[in-house]
Amino acid sequence: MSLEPVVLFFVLGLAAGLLRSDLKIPGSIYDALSIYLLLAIGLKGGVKLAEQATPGMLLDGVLIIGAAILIPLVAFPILRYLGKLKRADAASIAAHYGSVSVVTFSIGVAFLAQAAQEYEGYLIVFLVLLEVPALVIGVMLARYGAGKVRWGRMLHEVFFGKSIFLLLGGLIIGYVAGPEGIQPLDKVFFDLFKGALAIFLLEMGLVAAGRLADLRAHGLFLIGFGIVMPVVSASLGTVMGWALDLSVGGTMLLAALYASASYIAAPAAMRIAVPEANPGLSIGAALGVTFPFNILIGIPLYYWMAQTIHQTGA
Amino acid sequence: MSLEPVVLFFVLGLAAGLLRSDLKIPGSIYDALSIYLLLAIGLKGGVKLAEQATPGMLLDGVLIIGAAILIPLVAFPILRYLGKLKRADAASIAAHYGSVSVVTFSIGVAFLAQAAQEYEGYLIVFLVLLEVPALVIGVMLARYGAGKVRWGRMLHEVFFGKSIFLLLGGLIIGYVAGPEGIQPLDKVFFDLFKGALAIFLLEMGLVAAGRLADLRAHGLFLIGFGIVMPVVSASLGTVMGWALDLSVGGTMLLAALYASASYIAAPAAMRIAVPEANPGLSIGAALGVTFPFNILIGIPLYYWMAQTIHQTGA
Amino acid sequence: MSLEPVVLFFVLGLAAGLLRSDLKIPGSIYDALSIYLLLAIGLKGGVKLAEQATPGMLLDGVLIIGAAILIPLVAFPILRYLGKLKRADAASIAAHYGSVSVVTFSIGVAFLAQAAQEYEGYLIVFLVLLEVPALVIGVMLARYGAGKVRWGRMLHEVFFGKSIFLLLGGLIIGYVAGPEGIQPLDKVFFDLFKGALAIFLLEMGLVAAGRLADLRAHGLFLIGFGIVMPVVSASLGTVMGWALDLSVGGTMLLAALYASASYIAAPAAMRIAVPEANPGLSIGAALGVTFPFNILIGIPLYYWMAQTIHQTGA
Amino acid sequence: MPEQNQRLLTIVCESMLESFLQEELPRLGASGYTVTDARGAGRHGRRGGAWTKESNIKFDIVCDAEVAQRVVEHINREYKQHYALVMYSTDATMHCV
Amino acid sequence: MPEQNQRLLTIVCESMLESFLQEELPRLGASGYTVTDARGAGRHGRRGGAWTKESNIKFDIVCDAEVAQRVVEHINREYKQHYALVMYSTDATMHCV
Amino acid sequence: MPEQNQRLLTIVCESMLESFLQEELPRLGASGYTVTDARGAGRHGRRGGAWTKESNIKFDIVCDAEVAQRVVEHINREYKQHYALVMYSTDATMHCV
Ligand SMILES: Nc1ncnc2c1ncn2[C@@H]1O[C@H](COP(=O)(O)O)[C@@H](O)[C@H]1O
Ligand SMILES: Nc1ncnc2c1ncn2[C@@H]1O[C@H](COP(=O)(O)O)[C@@H](O)[C@H]1O
Ligand SMILES: Nc1ncnc2c1ncn2[C@@H]1O[C@H](COP(=O)(O)O)[C@@H](O)[C@H]1O
Ligand code: NA
Ligand code: NA
Ligand code: NA
Repeated sequence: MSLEPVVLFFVLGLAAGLLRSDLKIPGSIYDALSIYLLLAIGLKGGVKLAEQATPGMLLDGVLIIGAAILIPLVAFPILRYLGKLKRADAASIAAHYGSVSVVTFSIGVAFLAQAAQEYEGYLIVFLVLLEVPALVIGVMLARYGAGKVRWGRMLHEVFFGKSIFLLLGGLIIGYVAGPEGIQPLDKVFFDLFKGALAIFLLEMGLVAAGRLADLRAHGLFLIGFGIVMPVVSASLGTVMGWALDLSVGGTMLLAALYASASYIAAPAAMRIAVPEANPGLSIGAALGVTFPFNILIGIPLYYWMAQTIHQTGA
Repeated sequence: MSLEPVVLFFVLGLAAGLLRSDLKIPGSIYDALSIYLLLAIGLKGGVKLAEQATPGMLLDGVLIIGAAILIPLVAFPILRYLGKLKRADAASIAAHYGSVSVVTFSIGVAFLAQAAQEYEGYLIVFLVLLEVPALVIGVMLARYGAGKVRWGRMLHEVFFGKSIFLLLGGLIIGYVAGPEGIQPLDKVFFDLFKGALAIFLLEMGLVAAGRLADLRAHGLFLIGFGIVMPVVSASLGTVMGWALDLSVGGTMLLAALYASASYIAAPAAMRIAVPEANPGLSIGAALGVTFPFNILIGIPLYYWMAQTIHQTGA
Repeated sequence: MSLEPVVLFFVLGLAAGLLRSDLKIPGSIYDALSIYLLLAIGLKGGVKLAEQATPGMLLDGVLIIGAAILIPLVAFPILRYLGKLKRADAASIAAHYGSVSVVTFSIGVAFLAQAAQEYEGYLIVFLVLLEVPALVIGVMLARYGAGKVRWGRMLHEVFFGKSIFLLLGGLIIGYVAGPEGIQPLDKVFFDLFKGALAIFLLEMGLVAAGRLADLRAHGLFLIGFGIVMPVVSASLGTVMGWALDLSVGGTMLLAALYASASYIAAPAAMRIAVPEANPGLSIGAALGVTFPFNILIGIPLYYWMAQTIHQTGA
Repeated sequence: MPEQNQRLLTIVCESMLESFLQEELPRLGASGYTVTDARGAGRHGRRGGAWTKESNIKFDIVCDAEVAQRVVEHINREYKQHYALVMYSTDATMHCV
Repeated sequence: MPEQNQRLLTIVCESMLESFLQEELPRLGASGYTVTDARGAGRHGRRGGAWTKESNIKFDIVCDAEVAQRVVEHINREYKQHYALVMYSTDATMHCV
Repeated sequence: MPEQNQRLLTIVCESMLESFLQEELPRLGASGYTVTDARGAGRHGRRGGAWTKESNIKFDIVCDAEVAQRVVEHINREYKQHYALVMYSTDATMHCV
């Protein structure tokens, strides 16, 4: 249950940011790496789907999405009444936590590979499916019926924004081409994945270091929320995974999905649909607290939870 | 004769552009990928040349170039009198179609690899050799003796522009270092080629989507030209390949070379030497019509043509 | 003792620059490649250190650093009194030559791999350790007690500037994770190293071509210095390597380290601490003369020197 | 050489507004605009540009005073309140053939 | 602190003109210039910057009115007709030591 | 729509000065600034931008005349002598809500 080495690159980036190193990853490299990671994950998911898809998954999918909808609905009142945040801020943060993080998921997959654990590859599909409901709920919580919403612009941003679009595009290409079709691309999209993830995490560390400053201004509540909320969500994911008869690896991944908070698709969508929400708060909590928590402590913890529930339940 | 999976990335990029996704490949990544692809193809050609070069090729080369010169000379009157385009535009488009596309050629090579077909590797040299005559003819057609031409600037652009320069540089390095010398670079320049091509095609799809708008303004003639012209050129290439006793694979590649239209070197050269030509027309036809046609339909078609002529001829 | 093929990429870049090709490597790609190379070298060093570290190295380290301090102290009077340069310029150039070049070192490693020669991997640590003393001496020579120095800013730049920071970060991650921990990252950080180095050298050639113009303005002295100084430093390195009982490969690498001149960390530090020094002179000599000399002629020469001293000494 | 007295209006804002302004500026009467990538600082703190979410863009629009006025009012109404954004303008001469 | 009254002349054009202007501006009397990468829209449609062939650059040149005039005339003569290009200028003060 | 008469001060300099100016400008009274990457040429020759060591940055600062004066003096004192750097300014109107 030791630390994944790629996580050390996140720590290095964090250190660079906090020590004010002049290390900077150019914006275009950040963009290129995220395009690569999204495509690669999508392709992997598509290939797995081509191999594993069964009609039974459909029901599982509905249940997994249904349970996930609870997350923003639980987060919102906590943020609004316990945290005394403005309605827009509470709704926006709830949407971030209801949504998911591709990188957290990837580190979960890397962790399982190191632990030589199998998992249900088609879970990658939920990286796409869990995004939309959480964002729609977030907007509805912010507006509560009143106030004009740029639904058109926002839904266009969600569906055709680069993260969902590339994940989905990769899924389709992977599914259509199948394992042998994709094989000549393996050298780039699979073999280099871990190294690219390491460099991306270096950049994430740099960005997270900048986000911590935002948080300092807004007190302890958000930091506490950023640590407790993922554990709550992960518990829900663990129970769901076990109830749906996923493997230990799959259970852990579902917990990690629920626990993760979006910092790519959600910020863009919220900025359009709920512009009065302060992005410093939501990105600060998601990227400055929850992301490091999840990759440093959360994933080993969720693995232990998954093992425990499977042993106890059996 | 199924679709090459990398071509799906082009379709994905096209979809992103047409659906107005916010997906954008940073300009610097586009530049880096094209530098990589040009160098990699040059290196491959140089290595092949070191292995295969014979004096007999020289005559073949002269004949291949001689026949290729026919292409702009046929295209020009069609564009000028049938299409009623201005002299400058007709000449510039003729130059684009007389010149060649590195990416189309690469997809041809990938297609052959998937079909487990051999080909004459030294054909890569014609990526360099076919560029210059077409561009010079294009300028002469535009000027027809009259009007000042910035020959110096243009020829400098052609020979020292990045596409010819890197292809040639790669050819020389590959030739000098030979297969064993290049071997430590294989992991980057050969193994990653297909994946890099996939990402480049994603970007090409995005760019092509933008070009379609240009075309819409200029009617059906150019679209028809962009489909018929490559088939005509490919037929010439097929006959030449068969007459010169190339393999089926080599015949198909020569057809693809003839059929392809340049959208890197030619636009830059024409912008300098024939600035009054509208680049929207030439790039629109080359990139918006002919490139997709070639990679989606043309290459399988040219392969069938090559097989047929070799079976019938034998 | 033939030319390393990667060096041909440097020559290609140099040719592009001198022939005014429009080939340009985007700034962000240059940054990304240098981040990659620094991290990769650091990781490699860290892994080697985890395998080889012994307490005896500590004494070796002190001696190697002690001898290296002689280099700027010898260079300064030559530049000041023979070259008649201004004090600030002489001091700044001395600091560049006392410091080290990561890329020269990497080409030395590639040369040894091609020659199938072993070397002491922990020497990578000296890429970090040799930087600081030379820069501090350079500043002291420039100021000679008088004049205000921005020590704080400069030392922060040295220690937290990206080159030292990434080398050190890579070293620590490599050391902590060890060979098996790093293994999933090998595909990116080790397998691609040589190809990435080739592309980086292409860019170095382009930059070096630009630097030659600076030099032309300042006469022959600096060109001579840029060739003689590395040979002198390499001789010192050869003797040290032999005296410390390094292998032939290790001796050559130490010679190359001593002979190399910094063009990443040193220019940044000198610009801050000794701003009145003309960066055209120091970068011109280091990058326009010494770097090409070292990779084209120096490294084979230092290898021969290392072999000779080991044969003669034995 | 004919010349035209115009305003040069500059808008610096969050980069996510690019696609919106691209659509809206021509509708407000601007005959053209130029965009560059930027970073900076202001009332909304440092926007370092390292990361899409905190990078800026700069629109330069040469137009007559009336169009400038219309653009300023549109942006004040639609975006100014909730987005990181500044606008400033100077007199400028457009050089035409 | 000595100051100089000058013109700030800005040229936005297709990026392929960069190397030409780099050579010509000093010959026309400009003591310096600054270039940034740009994208935009105008009479020649959208130039999105994604692709070298449709990206722009922006030259800023601080110079006296006479040099500005000379540059404007040169560019109008050599490039304006066939290339995507606009030029505008404002009064500017150069701050020298 | 309230407007403010201000100066638009532009500083083009070696990119290594970015972190220094970032710290110093707010202390000199600037309420904000915008930075873009640039290349160019001037008294210190061509600075092509290909390489960190020879790339420029451009600071745009909208501020009142007094702050502009203070910034110009600070930079003349601290950096002008040894670094590639030019400063120029124009009148500008800041558009506020
Ligand atoms: N006084 C100023 N001068 C120049 N640019 C500014 C100024 N204030 C703000 N900006 C730019 O406008 C962006 C948004 O400003 P703000 O909404 O004040 O945070 C900043 O990130 C800067 O790039
Ligand atoms: N009114 C304008 N204001 C600012 N920039 C403009 C304007 N018109 C054109 N441009 C810029 O100049 C480039 C070429 O203009 P055009 O030749 O009109 O297409 C455009 O792509 C824009 O970047
Ligand atoms: N006259 C000018 N107009 C516009 N930018 C200039 C001018 N002179 C210099 N620059 C810019 O300022 C940088 C430094 O100038 P210098 O210190 O004169 O070399 C140059 O690299 C240019 O980017
Ligand atoms: Na979640
Ligand atoms: Na052709
Ligand atoms: Na040295």
